[in-house]
Amino acid sequence: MNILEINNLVKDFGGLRAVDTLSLSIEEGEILGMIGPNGAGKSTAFNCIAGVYAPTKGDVYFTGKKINGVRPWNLCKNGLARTFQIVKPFRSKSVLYNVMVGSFVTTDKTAVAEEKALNVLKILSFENKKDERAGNLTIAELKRLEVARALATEPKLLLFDEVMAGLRPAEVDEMVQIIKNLRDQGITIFVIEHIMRAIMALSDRIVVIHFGKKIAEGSPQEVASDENVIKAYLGDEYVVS
Amino acid sequence: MTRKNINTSAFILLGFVAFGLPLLLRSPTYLHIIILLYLYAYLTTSWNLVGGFAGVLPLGHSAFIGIGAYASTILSLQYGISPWIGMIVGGILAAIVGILIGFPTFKMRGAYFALATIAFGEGIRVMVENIDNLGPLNINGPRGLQIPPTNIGFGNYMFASKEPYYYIILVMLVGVLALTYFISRSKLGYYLNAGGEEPEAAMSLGVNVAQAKLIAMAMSSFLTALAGTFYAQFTLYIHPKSVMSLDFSFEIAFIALIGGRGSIAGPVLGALLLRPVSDFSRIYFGSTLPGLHLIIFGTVLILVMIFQPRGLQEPLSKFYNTLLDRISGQTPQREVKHEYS
Amino acid sequence: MIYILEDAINGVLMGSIYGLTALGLTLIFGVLKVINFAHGSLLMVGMYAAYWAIILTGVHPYVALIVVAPVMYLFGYYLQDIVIKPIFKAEKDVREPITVIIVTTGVWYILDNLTLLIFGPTYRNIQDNPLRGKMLEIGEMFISVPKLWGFVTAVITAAAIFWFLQKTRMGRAIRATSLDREAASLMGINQFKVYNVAFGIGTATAGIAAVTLVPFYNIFPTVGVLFDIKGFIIVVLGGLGSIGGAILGGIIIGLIESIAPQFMTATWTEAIVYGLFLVVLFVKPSGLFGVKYDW
Amino acid sequence: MSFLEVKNIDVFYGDVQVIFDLSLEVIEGEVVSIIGGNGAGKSTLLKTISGLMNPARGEILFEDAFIQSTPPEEIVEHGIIQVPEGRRLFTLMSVKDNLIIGAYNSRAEKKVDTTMEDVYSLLPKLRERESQLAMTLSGGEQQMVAIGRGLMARPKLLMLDEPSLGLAPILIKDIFQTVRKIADQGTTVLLVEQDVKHSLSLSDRGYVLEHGRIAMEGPADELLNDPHIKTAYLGL
Repeated sequence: MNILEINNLVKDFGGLRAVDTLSLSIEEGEILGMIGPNGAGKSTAFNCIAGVYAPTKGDVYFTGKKINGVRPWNLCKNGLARTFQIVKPFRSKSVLYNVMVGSFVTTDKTAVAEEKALNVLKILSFENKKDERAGNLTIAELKRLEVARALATEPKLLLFDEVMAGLRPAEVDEMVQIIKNLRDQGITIFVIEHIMRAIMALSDRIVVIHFGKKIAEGSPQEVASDENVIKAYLGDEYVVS
Repeated sequence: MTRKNINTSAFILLGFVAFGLPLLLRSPTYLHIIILLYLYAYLTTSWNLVGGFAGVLPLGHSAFIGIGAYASTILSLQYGISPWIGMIVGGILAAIVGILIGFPTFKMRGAYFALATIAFGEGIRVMVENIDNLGPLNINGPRGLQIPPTNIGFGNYMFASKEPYYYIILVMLVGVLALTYFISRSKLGYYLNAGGEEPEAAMSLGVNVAQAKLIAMAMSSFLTALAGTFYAQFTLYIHPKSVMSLDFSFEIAFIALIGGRGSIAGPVLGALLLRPVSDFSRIYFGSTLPGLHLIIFGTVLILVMIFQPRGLQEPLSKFYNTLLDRISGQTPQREVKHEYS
Repeated sequence: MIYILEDAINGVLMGSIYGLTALGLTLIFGVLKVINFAHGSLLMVGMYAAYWAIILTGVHPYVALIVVAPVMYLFGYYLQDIVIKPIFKAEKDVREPITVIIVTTGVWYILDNLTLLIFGPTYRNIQDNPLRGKMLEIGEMFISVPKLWGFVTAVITAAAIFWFLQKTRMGRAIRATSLDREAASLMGINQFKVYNVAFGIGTATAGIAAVTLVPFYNIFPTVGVLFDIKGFIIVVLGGLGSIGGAILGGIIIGLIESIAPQFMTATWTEAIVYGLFLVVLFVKPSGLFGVKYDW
Repeated sequence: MSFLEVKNIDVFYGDVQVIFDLSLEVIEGEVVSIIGGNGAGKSTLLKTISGLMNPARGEILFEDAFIQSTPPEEIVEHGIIQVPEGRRLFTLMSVKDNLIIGAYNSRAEKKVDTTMEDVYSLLPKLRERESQLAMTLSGGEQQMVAIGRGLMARPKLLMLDEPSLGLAPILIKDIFQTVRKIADQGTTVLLVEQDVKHSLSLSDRGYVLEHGRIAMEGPADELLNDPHIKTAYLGL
């Protein structure tokens, strides 16, 4: 069954069409990657799914239900969680506090939320930082915190928006492993990423978008050798006159 | 002694002093001042639930004091209903009004929200000043309402001496502090803090930010209205300019801010530090240097915002911690724990 | 009917003065993105300055502009430079720092009460001036002369500020800073200098408004509070940051205040003003005219 | 005399270190590209040179003057002009006013009219759009205004932050051709780009930035043919 389905999604900002008749679907248990040059409309598409923007046209279905215009907190309660490209930690609070905000989705009790949060931190081997102020974390740790918070909401589908940007190669590999482990626990994952190496290693399937349109779709190998994709990334042949 | 022991004993000592104070202090004048001091601490703490935790700047809270004061006073004067019951009625009324204001305003950005609450507070005051009779209710416009000191007794919320008032407001203050403490450690507290700091992230984590703020607003306005009833029964005279003035709203908000918004102790500290200064300067310089206390207040406000934007609570708690270290002789094992401030 | 017309005309005139008192508020918001809660107090300071200038020299009230406007400009310039700038430096990533609201409220307390301390609570007015109580007779209508002067001053001031922002080097820098302060600094514009100048101009307009008021208005330490709240209402009605909106918003308030008392008690009109304000705030927070910036 | 010299700078975003012990040099008359992926620290580097951010450690010299702790408006007076990422036009001002604002600094201010003629002849489209509000232009036109606004400042060093961002290929070509023309007219250019191929092919030299450090540097054509660059940035 498709956990997420997008049909002919369009999103306009003023005169600018950021997402143009985009259709795609994710099967349960899959890792789907989305790539595309800067400004291709990836994040906009993401935000349409995550309830930040209402689509101009087209529909989004999550577990068979239409979710156009459903507010983010309700999506989250229904099992759709996301991270932010530009991290948004609660800076003045501890790591544990941050994660507990997420785990309160499934409980009203502080003690239970704390237990669940600690569990998530353990899974991500992040326990040692639990009392650190989020404002003092490094960028790699902040990305991990984003993942931890989203995971704490016990999602069915996780949307990762460039969780690896700014990480060093070793940290990227670690994050790839974390994401794979999450999938093994039964969470479906949708990743936007810039770092090719990571997305190739991670994804079962990749969708490539450019100027808001899907220009290719398939296995990592298929996508990598696709003529449209190469062109999109390199631009037209350019000769200095 | 360990740090924790010292801490506990300090609290117990504080409790004894607070409850024993009327026995030591026989002067009704001083007791009167201290009662008002506690009232301010109670009001700033109630304000803090929305102004501190929800990350907005409400500047019309005296409207809720007015609603509480008028509700209980009218019910007892005209219908003989005990102010204790009137207090609850006023609280509920204020909570409803609070939700009605919060609903459209919480979507607004900082400055607009502050302006909306000002206009709202002033709007209510102007209405009360203009209404002599609202249906069967006698509001008495700008002249206000006087409560005849005839029916003394607990059931009538009226006492011959200051001591009972002292204990009532003390219990209210302890209660609102306990509530704040409880909320800061509950789901609601987490949601308010998260929504105040990074609303977008909070929403994506399942937090209905607007709803959390509305709940905080309802609680804050309910609690503030209770203080209105207390004020009415304590002074036995209310009029729109005294209980519902803009100055009152501002004073509550700014004392809380100087103390430290969002922390539990901050607003109380603000009241305990600033009220005596302003009472003192009013008593001793009121006739020779009128307005001196407000000049001091304004100066403190500016200096704190420039040098300690998180309020006086921060340096003071640091000082308290070093003091604890000194006494206990322990090297501080700084547990950062999750901060509730 | 003629009385209503007379009231309406006087209402428009008084309203334009209200608009003039709010002009600085809207300009400062447009550039600094903060609401200056001390604006009413600055108006009050301007009124005292104008009062003493006129009393001591005995000149025509409007001659006082020569002194009051520049003095107020410097006052505003240094107020921003010394008191408010530190907040912006500390919170440079915050777009609309609430802290500035708090600090300007502190300035309000200090100014009002210092004035009380120095000049006492007495209501003052300039009995002996050529504008006081003057009426212009048009048919059966009486139009207040000092308000007519105020109207003319308001229109000229608004036009002058508009021209300044459009056509001068500093004016362009102010507009650029209000639109994108970081990009403006990449053009070589010193953000804080622009803030100082904008605050100075905003304060100078409060001084100009003060001069238009003193010929017919009472002067006392808390007179600013009346205009403070009125100013908030006006700028929200007109659209925060809009210069034309401030004048129009002021005129709307002036009209309500002059015409409504024909139909209800005067104090109820105040409630109507607050009601209108709240409705606009809820329904159309960008203001009645829907322009964010007209400069 | 050295032109621009960046020596061992560390830069932090709040508590997070973004640039580590970075050094680079630009010689007068050169076109230098800084390439690297998202989050590598390219924009931070430009912002540090232009004074929007300050390095925690290290020095930046421009024409032998230390500028690492100089505020942006004074750095502009030195002749370093940054065309920021995302164009950052003054949207509610006319194209012409945007250009005039570009010449705000004291060196450029006296020559507004002549510089504007130069800019118009380089970017003739802008003359047609002169009185339009900047927000009403298309993305490519806006980028042209941003570049034109930078030129109005009479830069000695023009720094461009991702000028191709979000533009269609045909427009990207235009932009890069314009940059080349600017360089040919004698302005030194420091270019930050994700579009590695285009930017390197018009540059003299390039630096590759990875995780806030210089990973590689060299003549542009060498970098273009480097196997690491080919796999990591060109996807070949």
